[in-house]
Amino acid sequence: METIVFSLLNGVIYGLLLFMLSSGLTLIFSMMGVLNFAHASFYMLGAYFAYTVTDATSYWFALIFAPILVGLVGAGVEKWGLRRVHANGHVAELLFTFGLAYLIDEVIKIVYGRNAVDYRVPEALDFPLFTLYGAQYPAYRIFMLFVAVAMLVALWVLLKRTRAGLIIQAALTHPHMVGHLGHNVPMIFMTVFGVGCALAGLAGVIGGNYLVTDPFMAAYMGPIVFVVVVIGGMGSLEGAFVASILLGLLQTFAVSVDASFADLFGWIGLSSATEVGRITIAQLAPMLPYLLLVLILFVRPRGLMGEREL
Amino acid sequence: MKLIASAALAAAMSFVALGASADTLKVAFIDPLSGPMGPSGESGLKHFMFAAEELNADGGVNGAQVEVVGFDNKVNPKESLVQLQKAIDQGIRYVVQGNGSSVASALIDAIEKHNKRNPGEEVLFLNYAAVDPAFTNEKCSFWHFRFDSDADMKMEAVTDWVAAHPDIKSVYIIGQDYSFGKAVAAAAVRMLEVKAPEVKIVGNELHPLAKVKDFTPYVQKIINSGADAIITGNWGSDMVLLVKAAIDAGWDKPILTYYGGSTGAATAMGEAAVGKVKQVSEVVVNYPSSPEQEERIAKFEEKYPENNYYYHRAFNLMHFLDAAAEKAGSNDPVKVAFAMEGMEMDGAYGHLTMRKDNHQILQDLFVGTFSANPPRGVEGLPLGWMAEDKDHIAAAATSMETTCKMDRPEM
Amino acid sequence: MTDMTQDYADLAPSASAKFYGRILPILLFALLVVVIPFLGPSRTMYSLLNVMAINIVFALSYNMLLGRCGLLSFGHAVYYGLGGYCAVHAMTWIEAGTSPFWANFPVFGLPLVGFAGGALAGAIIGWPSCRRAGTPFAMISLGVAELIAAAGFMFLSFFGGEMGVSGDRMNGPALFGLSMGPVEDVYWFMAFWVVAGLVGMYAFTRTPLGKLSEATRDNPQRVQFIGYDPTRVRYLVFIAAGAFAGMAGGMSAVNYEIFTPEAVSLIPSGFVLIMAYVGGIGYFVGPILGAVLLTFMQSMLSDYTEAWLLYLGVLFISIVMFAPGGLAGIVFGVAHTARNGETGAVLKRWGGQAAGILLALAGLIVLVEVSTRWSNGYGEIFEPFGLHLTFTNPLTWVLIVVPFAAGVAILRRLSREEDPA
Amino acid sequence: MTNALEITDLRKSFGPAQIINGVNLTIPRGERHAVIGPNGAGKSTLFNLVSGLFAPTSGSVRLNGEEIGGMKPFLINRRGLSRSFQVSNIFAKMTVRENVRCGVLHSLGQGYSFWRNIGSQRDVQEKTSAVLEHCGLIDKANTPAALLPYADQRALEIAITIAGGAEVILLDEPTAGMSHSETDRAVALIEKATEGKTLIIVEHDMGVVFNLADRISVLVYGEIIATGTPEQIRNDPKVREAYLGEEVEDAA
Repeated sequence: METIVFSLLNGVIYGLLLFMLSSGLTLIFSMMGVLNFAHASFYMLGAYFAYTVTDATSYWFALIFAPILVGLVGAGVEKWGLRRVHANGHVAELLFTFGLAYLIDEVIKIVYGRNAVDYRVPEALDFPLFTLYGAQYPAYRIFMLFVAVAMLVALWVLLKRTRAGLIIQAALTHPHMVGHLGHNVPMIFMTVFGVGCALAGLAGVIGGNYLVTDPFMAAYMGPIVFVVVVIGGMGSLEGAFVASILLGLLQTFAVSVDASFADLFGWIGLSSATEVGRITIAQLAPMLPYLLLVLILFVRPRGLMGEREL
Repeated sequence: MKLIASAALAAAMSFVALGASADTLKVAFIDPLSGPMGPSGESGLKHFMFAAEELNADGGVNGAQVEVVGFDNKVNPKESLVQLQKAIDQGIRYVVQGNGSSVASALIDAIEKHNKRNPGEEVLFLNYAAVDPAFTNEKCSFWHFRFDSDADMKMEAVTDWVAAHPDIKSVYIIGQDYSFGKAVAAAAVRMLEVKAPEVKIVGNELHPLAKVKDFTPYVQKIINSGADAIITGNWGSDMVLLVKAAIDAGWDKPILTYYGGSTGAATAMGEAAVGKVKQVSEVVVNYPSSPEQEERIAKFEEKYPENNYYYHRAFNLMHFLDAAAEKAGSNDPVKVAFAMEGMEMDGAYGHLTMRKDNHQILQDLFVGTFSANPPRGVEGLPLGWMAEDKDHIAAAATSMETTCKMDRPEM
Repeated sequence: MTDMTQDYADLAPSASAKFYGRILPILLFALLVVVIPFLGPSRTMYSLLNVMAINIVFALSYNMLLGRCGLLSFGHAVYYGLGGYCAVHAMTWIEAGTSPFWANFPVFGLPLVGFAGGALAGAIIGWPSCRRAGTPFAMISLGVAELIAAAGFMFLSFFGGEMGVSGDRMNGPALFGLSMGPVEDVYWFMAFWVVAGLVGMYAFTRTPLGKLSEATRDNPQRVQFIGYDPTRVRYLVFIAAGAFAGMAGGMSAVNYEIFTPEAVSLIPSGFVLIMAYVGGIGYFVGPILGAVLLTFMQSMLSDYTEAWLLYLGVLFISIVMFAPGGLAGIVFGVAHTARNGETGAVLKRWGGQAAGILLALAGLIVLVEVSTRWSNGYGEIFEPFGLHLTFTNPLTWVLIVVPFAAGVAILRRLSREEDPA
Repeated sequence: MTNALEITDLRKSFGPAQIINGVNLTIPRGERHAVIGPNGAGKSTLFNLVSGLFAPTSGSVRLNGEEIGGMKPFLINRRGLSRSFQVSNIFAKMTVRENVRCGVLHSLGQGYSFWRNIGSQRDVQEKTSAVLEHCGLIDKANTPAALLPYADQRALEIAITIAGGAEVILLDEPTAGMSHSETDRAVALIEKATEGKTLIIVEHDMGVVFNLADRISVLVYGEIIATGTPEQIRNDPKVREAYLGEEVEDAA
């Protein structure tokens, strides 16, 4: 029982953190057709900026300003970098962001050093909130849950209740139409890229101190975010949400399964003495997203809720 | 392309010109100096450079000034071999390396082959941190000397410590899913059975290397198992994230690590880890030692304020090299190697012996505890490592049988 | 209409054009490869050349996908690694000499084992992957690469765990009198296989499948309407690319005598992508240039600066943004202009551009070098030409800002002149 | 003699939208057949269904008596049906010669071979030259396709379509966007290139249609409202009604 409760709670929180990252990526992808390889690098920037701002002022300032800073950096990257490459097609754009990820990593290492920085949970939130089945539950985790849900609601309101949201929604389903509506497309692109990066930055602010803020956090988080977006369906926010939660739960639950392949497939003669037979589900947990990714792309290339194939 | 080729040639020539002269003894430091493992390598390089200065101030090795030259291998075995070739071409005959057993293994093989194929140009490999037990057992080589205690020896220390703490009735073993993590787990199981049969192993878990972002589910499993201690060989982010997740979940029992003291870990773990995280190592800077050693630590940290005194074995290694060369009366690697076999020396933290049968150093070990407000903090924090006498494990207790059958060259 | 008796103009290039365009460059390359040892390179140079040979074959095989078939792969090292593993296992079998086949197999031929291994891996993994193109293909390749990389640490019997699998190349029958021991012997082995790989991959572009691969890159839909299945074309090209990548892996197995799971990870996959792209994916020789330059940067530049990865990133992004044709594109552009005789004005513009790039680069280098020394904690100081540059020295900022601003100003001005709109 | 193409009760819907609504059409061998109709009538969709780009929702398409509905395009192509596209659909980075050569390959049994040098396949080279000459592209053989002027790109589009020697040719608005003289050249090319073959053409230029076609079908809202000789179509009241009198009168 306790396994289920904990896995559920942890899975949802992890899933929501993934969604924060993947929502920005999805927004950018659906508006611009760019799969931003550097997205996790903006997440890292968020954590580092938050560290600097927290040092100078307080965590609560960082919570607001660090994502804005990241958004501005993102907008700058779009304006002076990505826009130039746009004419050369999507592969060029993908490669540009691939190089950008490289560059951001290296710059961070020079500016902040290669070791982890001391970016920590604010003291006001650094206490165990409740104890469940003998294990304490940190308050900051629940705070993360709240921030993630607040962001989810804000995003939903923005998309469904405002004019800007309508334009974005139109662009999700009819990417070629927006230009005909008389909107300033470069401006929209820049804004969307900036906002998408800011969302990643926010994830960095609340995730960086919970996990570790070091120059490798981007490479750590990067691939999994793509997996979420592809599984959810490129360009579908709902899909990204479902996939994030699904992956969060899948990974946390798999960890608690001790069964090995030999236990599962013993009936077809797989012995626990073989190399394959010894592998346990828990051991495999972090690999499951990639397995799921490959599977989904075969079976349902549009992803869970994607509207269009690439 | 021609331009590039000629530039390459020019660069290559300049290396030849730089070749070793009689009054310098060059040591190639082949370790990561960029990329994810860069900080570890850099820290190691600083220790070796400092140790070289120490020797030089004392008249060098047989009168030759020691120079440590860094080569960036990006923790990649293949790149290491390219860098090894570069070092050999610069006339360097001594190679020092530590990060990554894969690299060490590749270097042992390559140096063995090089020495066989190029008699008269032998190269000696002094290993300061690669701890796979194989290197001094089935894979042992005459050209390889290890100055760190191997994974099994460290586990001897850890299990001795566990056996000496009767309040620990059960342990949970968690590690990275690759050869090192598996070796640590196997050694823990094997040794606990002998030393403390009453201690139950309530979990033995492997997770993929550097892929887990959130350790909370693992920690919940550990807590639910009712374990009294965690034993882990994890390093890097896998170690830090595991510790952080455990502490956040209210874990307040020992976490016995191999690499809790590695660069950057203290900052990442923070105060919450105080009293819980333990590390097995050959040095605890806050453990009382000689005034010379105290001075050495102080000077090192003054010279490199960004780094902490961590690789004591770098000093052991350099002093063994110095002593062996003097004993042999020559800086020739073959003679130095023979001289180093069976050599003994008094170190800052106990007596040191280089075993002749497998080229493994025997040294005292400590199970240090991450503590608040130690005399010497790490990473600029009021946190650091402390050990008491009961945490001190004598060298003899870590000595192990070896399966090494060494081929020695003709003297 | 299909009156085949009539004589139609022979559109094929003349024999001399073929010779100058196709045969001569390969002969020159082979000649260069043969001449190099007579220049008396150091052993470091030899080992660097050997790595270059491996990377040339690897990068060319990558370009069979990206440049020639339009498939962006983030996991090409999987085939390089699996091919290499097959070769290094074969090397241990040669050493063991228990089976008569392997006992008589020369180490010289190991790239063929890698070739077969890479092709087999390509055939198995490619079958599902190649059903998709474009971004999904890129994502599948990423997922597969992550899976194989993780498997590298899980399956000890094949991958040998962290320490990998090692062998000794000085076994088995010697071919061409090469003992394969000294690095000079290995050089001749590399010379043979790099030329063989180059000829093989060039020949591939001249086959019907090679042409269809380009057609599939340009327009997969239309390929369907000329009687071919683009999925099939991609799959076959994928196998071929995997085979040549495996061959590079086999060369690497002989060179290093060891293979470790890093070889199948995302890092070499990213590196080969950068090699091919920086060199120029639109040209057959592009990846060769990229492989030579990047091998050199990887092994030598890291001696001079620890920020070499940053420079690599800057180089890559600059190529993506300003010179999508890569180095080869620049070289051919220059050659083309020189041939067409419009040299005067163009040369002036290029001179300006080169000056602008160099100036901006100089400013950037000062910034990066001063910063790395400031942050790495060795207490070193950047001292080019006897200058003492730190962040507190105003001269440092002058040397950063002035060249950079001047360089950018020149470039902007030139681009405005070029494109008045 | 079987008919070249028999379409029976063909339907296609995208979601709720019925685009092709029960089309029946029989085209005998050697006929030049034009399909006309207002914009959005489903002409291109009909071509896409016949050539295999879309699978029909229901109904059948027979090529020389053999069912091809729902087959993959490349299989249909191998059975002797080739089509062109409304928007130039060529291999942009390859030269004109290479474009046509790709079109020639399969018909000469080259398959997916990677062991033959394409340059030394004499039959491939000759057929390529022949097609280029027929289409007036021989002077531009070594120009990259993307750099061709528009009219030449349309000619190349046709050249690729006929290169494989298919017996049934579908041309989708081959003269769209051309000037008068270019159109004349294109029509001459089409006549020459499709001699003795079955041609189905979608075209807006009524001059071209009435000049070229043996028979004409009129497609409106996914249904064929009339099929007949140019004369019959010109006088068909239903057609006049559908076209609101404009275009037919213009053409006449």
